[in-house]
Amino acid sequence: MTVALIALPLVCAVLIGFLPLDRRVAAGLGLVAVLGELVLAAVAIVTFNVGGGTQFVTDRVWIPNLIGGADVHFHVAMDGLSMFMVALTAVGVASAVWTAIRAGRDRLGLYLGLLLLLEASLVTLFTARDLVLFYTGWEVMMIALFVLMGVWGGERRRFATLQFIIYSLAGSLLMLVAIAGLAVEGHSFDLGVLAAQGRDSWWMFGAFALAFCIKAPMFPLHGWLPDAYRQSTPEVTALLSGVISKAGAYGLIRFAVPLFPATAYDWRWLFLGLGLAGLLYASLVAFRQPDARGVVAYSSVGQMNLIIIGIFVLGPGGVFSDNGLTGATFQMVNHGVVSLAAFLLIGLVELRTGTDALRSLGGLANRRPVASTVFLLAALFALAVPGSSVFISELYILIGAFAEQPLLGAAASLGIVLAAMYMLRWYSAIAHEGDGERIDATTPDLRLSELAVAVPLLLILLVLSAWPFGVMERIG
Amino acid sequence: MIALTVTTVPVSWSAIAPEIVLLTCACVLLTCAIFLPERLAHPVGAAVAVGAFAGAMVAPIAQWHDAPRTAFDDTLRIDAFGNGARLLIFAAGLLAVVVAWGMPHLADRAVEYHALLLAAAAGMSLLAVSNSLVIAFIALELFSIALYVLVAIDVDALPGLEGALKYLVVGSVGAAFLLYGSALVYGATGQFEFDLIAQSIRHGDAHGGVLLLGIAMIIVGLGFKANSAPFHMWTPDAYEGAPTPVTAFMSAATKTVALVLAFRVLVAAFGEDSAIWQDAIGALAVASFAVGNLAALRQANVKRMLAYSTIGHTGFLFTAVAVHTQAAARAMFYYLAIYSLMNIGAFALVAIRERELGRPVVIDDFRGYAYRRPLLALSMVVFMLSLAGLPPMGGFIAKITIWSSAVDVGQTYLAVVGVAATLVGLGYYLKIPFALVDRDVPIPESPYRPAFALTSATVLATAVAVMVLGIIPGPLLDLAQTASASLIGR
Amino acid sequence: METLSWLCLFLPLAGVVVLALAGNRIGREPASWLATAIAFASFICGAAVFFSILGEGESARSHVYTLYTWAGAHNAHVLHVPLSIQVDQLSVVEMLIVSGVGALIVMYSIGYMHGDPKQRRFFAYMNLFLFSMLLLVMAGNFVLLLAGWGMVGLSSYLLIGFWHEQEAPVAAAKKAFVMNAIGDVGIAIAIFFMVRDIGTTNYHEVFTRAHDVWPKGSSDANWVALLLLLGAVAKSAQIPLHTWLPDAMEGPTPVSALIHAATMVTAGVYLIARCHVLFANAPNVRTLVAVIGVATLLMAGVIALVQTDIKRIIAYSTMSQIGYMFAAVGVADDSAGMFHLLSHAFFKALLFLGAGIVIHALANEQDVRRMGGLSKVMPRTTALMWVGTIALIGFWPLSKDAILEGALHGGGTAGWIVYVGGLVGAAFTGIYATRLMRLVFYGEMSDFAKEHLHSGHGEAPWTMFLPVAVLAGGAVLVGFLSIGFGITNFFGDFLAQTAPTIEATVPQDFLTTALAWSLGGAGALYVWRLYDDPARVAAVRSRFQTMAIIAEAKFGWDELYYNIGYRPAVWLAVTLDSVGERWIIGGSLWLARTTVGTVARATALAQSGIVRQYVTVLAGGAALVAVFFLGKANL
Amino acid sequence: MHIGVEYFVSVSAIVFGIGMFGVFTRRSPLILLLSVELMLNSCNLTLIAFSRYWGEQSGQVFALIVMGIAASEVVVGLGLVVAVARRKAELDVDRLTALRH
Repeated sequence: MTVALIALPLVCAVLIGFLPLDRRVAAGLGLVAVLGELVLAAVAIVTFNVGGGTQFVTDRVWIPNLIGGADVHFHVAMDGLSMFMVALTAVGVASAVWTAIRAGRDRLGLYLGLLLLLEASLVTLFTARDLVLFYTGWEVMMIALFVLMGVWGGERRRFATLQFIIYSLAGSLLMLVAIAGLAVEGHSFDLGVLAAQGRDSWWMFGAFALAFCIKAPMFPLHGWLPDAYRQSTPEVTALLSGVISKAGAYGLIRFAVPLFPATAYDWRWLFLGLGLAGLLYASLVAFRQPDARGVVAYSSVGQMNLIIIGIFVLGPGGVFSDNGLTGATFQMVNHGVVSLAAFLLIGLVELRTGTDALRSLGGLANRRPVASTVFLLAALFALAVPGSSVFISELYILIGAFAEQPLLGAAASLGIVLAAMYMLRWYSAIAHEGDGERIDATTPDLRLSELAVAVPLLLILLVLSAWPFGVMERIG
Repeated sequence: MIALTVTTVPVSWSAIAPEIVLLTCACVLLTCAIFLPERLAHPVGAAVAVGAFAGAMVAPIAQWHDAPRTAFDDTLRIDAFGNGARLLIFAAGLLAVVVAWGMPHLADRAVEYHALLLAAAAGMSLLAVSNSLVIAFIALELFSIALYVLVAIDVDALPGLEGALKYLVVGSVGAAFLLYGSALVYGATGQFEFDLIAQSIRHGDAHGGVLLLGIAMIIVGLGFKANSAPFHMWTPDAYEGAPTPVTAFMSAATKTVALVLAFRVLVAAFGEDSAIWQDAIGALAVASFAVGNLAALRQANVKRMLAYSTIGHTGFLFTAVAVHTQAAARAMFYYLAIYSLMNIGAFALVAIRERELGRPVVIDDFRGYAYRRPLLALSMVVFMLSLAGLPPMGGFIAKITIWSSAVDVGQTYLAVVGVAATLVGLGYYLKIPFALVDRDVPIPESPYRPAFALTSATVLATAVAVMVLGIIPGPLLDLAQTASASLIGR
Repeated sequence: METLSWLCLFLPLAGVVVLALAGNRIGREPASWLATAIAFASFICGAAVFFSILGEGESARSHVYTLYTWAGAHNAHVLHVPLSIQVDQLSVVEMLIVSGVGALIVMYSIGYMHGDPKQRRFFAYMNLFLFSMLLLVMAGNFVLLLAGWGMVGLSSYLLIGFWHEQEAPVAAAKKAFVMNAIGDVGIAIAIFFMVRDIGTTNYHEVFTRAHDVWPKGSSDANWVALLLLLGAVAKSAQIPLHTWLPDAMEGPTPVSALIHAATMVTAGVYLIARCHVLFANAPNVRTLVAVIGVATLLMAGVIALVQTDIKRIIAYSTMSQIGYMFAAVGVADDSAGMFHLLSHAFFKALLFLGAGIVIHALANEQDVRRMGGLSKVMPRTTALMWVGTIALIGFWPLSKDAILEGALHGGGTAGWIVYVGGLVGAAFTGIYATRLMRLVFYGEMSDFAKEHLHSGHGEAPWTMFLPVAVLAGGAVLVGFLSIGFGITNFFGDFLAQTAPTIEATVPQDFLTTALAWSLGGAGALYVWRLYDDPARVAAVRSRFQTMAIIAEAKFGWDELYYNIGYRPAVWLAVTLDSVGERWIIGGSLWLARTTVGTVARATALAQSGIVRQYVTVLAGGAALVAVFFLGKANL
Repeated sequence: MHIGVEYFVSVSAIVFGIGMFGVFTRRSPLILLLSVELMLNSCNLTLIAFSRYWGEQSGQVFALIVMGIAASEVVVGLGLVVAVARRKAELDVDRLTALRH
């Protein structure tokens, strides 16, 4: 199962990327691939045995005795968290591929191939139970992103990409050193084995945490983010903020903390403090961003920091807080879908107006009922209106934080108010009052082909809001 | 009745079979050169060279699993470590022949080129198995002199001459240092053979001034050959000046043999003083990291950039030497193999581009190349990512093995510096992929120039190898295991 | 009964879904009628539930129904939130008010919104509000309560900003949403306390275990009550979070009637009544509730005196009336508070809808000074407005008196504050209510009114008129629910189980009623005579110069919040954006880039190309190595 | 008479230094090669001295070999110098800076 989830996009990536296919053929093949992936993910969720621990396991020796008698295994498996991250990936890449085809990116074959490669690498790193395998997925993901960003990006793409690369690898290479150290000490690359040994090493933990916190990103390691989010194509930005940032949080949950529980517990206040600071800081900065992307970008920085708070509400011995972790993981799913929707919608605005500068937008809701509703829903979920799934996940995170330290929980709750402020500003600036200079009566409402991306995402969120338990019971 | 007997050194032909093959072929080639008609020169030369390299490979492969043995009165040590190095050298030689095929300005000096290539390979091969400072020096000079000439093989090209002259001057000084060091060590121990030196150090004073000064000088000489900062300054000029096939050969083979010798000398002869020299080597590694990667950032000429990058890679290889455990030796061997492949591949691609343009290649010459020759461009991307050490390329496995060995013995600082170096390195390695897929240049509708089939094939082959060895490194790692085990037990 | 409850809750939601999916495939009129029908259906379900509850024994009137597990996990330590509703006397009363008054107002909107391009959307929003409000009042645990709490805020945002082509409604909507979000946070943090100390948010467990985990008057007990109060004041527009309500009048008038008069704004009272256990557990906070109530009712009453926008006058009167309710629950006379909530729902909706008819007739003019003499052209409306006004002043129903009686009987500091403040407020009420009537319906008809009030447009269509009439009837009839005077108090007895009540003695009843009537009547008569002659109005105004200015400045709350809240926040955001993002983070990146660049340049330039220098460097390195080794040597 | 090996070593060290200095300072490639020769031969002196000191021949043999190698090296060097000279007027290594940075 898991292998199929990895193999399908990988194979299709190679086919589409390298065969000199006609655009139409490439697009069709790409769609088939992502839809197939979606089906596979759905099957996985349906056949998933709740409370059955990790499932869909495949474990083969890959590189015998890479170092110090430690074998590298091709060891993949899915528990609830992995599964929903994979599902999120499938959804995200599917919508990205569709958007790319609609937008008619040049060199479409290569573009779709890279998106599929990205999907394969993401699925790998979300399901890997072996450090080297995980790292491989991690870096391949980076490589795919580098090209997607560096080739199809905006004006300052070269600069943004290089900055992104340096940031990312500064973290991940140190993590590689730590992995080497772990293998040398623990004589294994297997997550289970190493986690059972429960090491306490500040520098190894630091290396892992750094890699993941840069990707998340945790304040103040988000320096790469504004440029990257502004210079990439909408679908890549959507993936960055929707799926790839979750890879960082996933790494913290799956690797950094379990491998070094004691260290994580000792250092938790660093992360809680920075997380809180980041949440408030990013929310405030988001409030003054001049462009639609900027607002959502910083809002997602804030959300990721909230997730980090939920993760690092640790008990002695690095035991996760039940409410905090449940909230954090569920929030990873919710925020993933929300920011996918938000950035893809911004992409649709840019398609119509050629800009995302808020001052030249406005009035989109006039005479455009569909757009008005869709944007409204996206904004409401983004600001976690009570009753929504996002609200539930945030609530659980905050409950965990409050139990750890009331002031932390209370202060973090301010994020809700700030979120309301910047998201309402975002929505009003796009949709309300008179027509902006780039919007006039001829600006079309959302088309059916565009709804094909937006509506499913919003439907997912509505379903999650109606029955959060469905995800929460599996993901825990 | 008095019986006069002369005791001669027992001769073991199998020990020096590769050298014999290579040198014989070289001589044959030179003698034939007199009768050969012009147009046949290159084909014949290439054929003989290929045959010679192929033949030279037989012995090392055959002896691969034999227990280590010494020959010629302990002046040679035939072990998997040396044989492995020999194989790498010959492989590099083969590729150099292939890359040179059809290079216009080499065509009319084909015989000399191939003969010198064989001679250089012979010297390196001898150096790889040498167990005595004397042999080491002889072999080293043998291939150095051959390389001096190879760099300047295109006598009409001034850059070649300039590079060669600089190489020669600095090289002689470096050799002088090595020689002086050998002399001092000889003075301190009375021995030239590595194992005997080790013995007498063990029994004598490991901290004698003369001995340590000797070791220092030898390290300088080795550092020079391994393009380690601060003895590196000839490298960019020689690499840029030399014809690209020669550069490819130098970058791969010289590096290999220099590192193998360094490892062998320091471990086999001066193991007693490892506590001292491992710090020195570490310092040199750090210096190489810094100089190589930083200077490379500023280069426009691709060959020169790659030259600086080889200086940077010396940092990684010296990391292994500084660690000098068996794991390190294994890692270094794997690294050398991958490194040779990706460097030769990259230089081969540069050669192709040179021939397309008829002038030295700068990075911008690769702009939009991916849309004219996708496969070649893809190979280039593979090389660059592998040089940068990203999975799933071979460079990644090389890196993680080296780093783990360093962390293992607590020399984590070398790994951390390596991380910093890699980050800087990305700054220039990725320039080429970016240029390759540059969208601003229009996709040319003009029909492609005729590809250079053989060279292109080399590029693709090496690229595939680099990738496959990254995804399935097991076999190569086992070979490296054997090689390292033959030098040092655990 | 369970099914009926669920139907009552989910019918409006179904309406939303249908209207949203139907989009413009369904006509405007049908859409409107559909929404109305759904609202009435929901009301019928609610009524059925009410009667079946009546049929039950006193003690067995509280029911908790669970549909499925909404949030939670298998792990027992994770908070478990069932999708459960609690149907008891308190919630059923609210259900009736919300669905009943709601249904009438939705019907009224058919006429009022007729011809608006976004008519369907409006009715979808109205149904959404009904669902949210019902969820709020029927929720069986605090998380669902908060969900409803936030969603009514959302619906309010959508409906205030319904005419989003103009700037003012959008700004007002945002203001309302953000201020309510502050309240939501208060309730959320209260929930954190419950989860931490009790491990659940179900009403029943929380209320039964509250005493054990939070000893009476302990700091935790006070915190919980205070945080709930924060939510209540935000939603019910009480000091200090009241400033959004007047602006909310930017919304269509039916919205003002339904959300900002009858139902949503009174949710704070419901919350405090619902949580009376928790407030009883924190006496100081409960006193604070009373004080806030009194302060608000007085301040709002004063401001209402000087307002000239008909809707804003009624809005401030709403604020003031809710102040009475807060005062009631603040002195633990919850049923009195709920009773005033009930009657207020009727007469205030009545007033708003009447005002709506006037505004509708005058082409959306809202300034009372440009009206006048309308009683001639719209007598029926005038009559209905009188019913509302009488109720507002407090002649009948005696809901306001009940509050004062309870306060008097309850005694104590809080009691006296409420009693005195309430009586003073009664006078203000008499004045501003009568002033409104006097200015709008009597005196000379203004030229503006003349020109816009062309013949035939006098009275509203029946769809608008009928609901108003029904509301008027309701306002009259509701009086009989609790006549007081010790005769019968059906309402109080009904609520007794869930919301404690205070039975006043008959003498107190008469005393209070006499005082309240005389004060209200005096005020009314005074202002009636006053406006006979504009000169005297001016004279009075000049006499209370400062007071008038303060009142017209709405006591400066908006300016205060602008200066201590909004501006600092914006300043902070701008500063962080420039200092934090651009200088510190961007600057450090720039520094790193330049440093590496410079060093790289230097390294490359060091390669001079002069071979002698190469050798020199080589020798220098050699010297260093040699020195290093000799340093280790023992010479 | 007996002369301590240290004298020979010192002399050779001095000669090595002189050669080094020559390489540092002189701009004519010929003198450059000559200085290199000096360095190599100083090494020979050391080797011979030590071989006497240890009373065995391998050092001297090595010295002989070195002479040969040095000679061939110089031959190549001179060849290069000539080749360069054919293109550049004056022989000045400091002018050979086409390849730099």
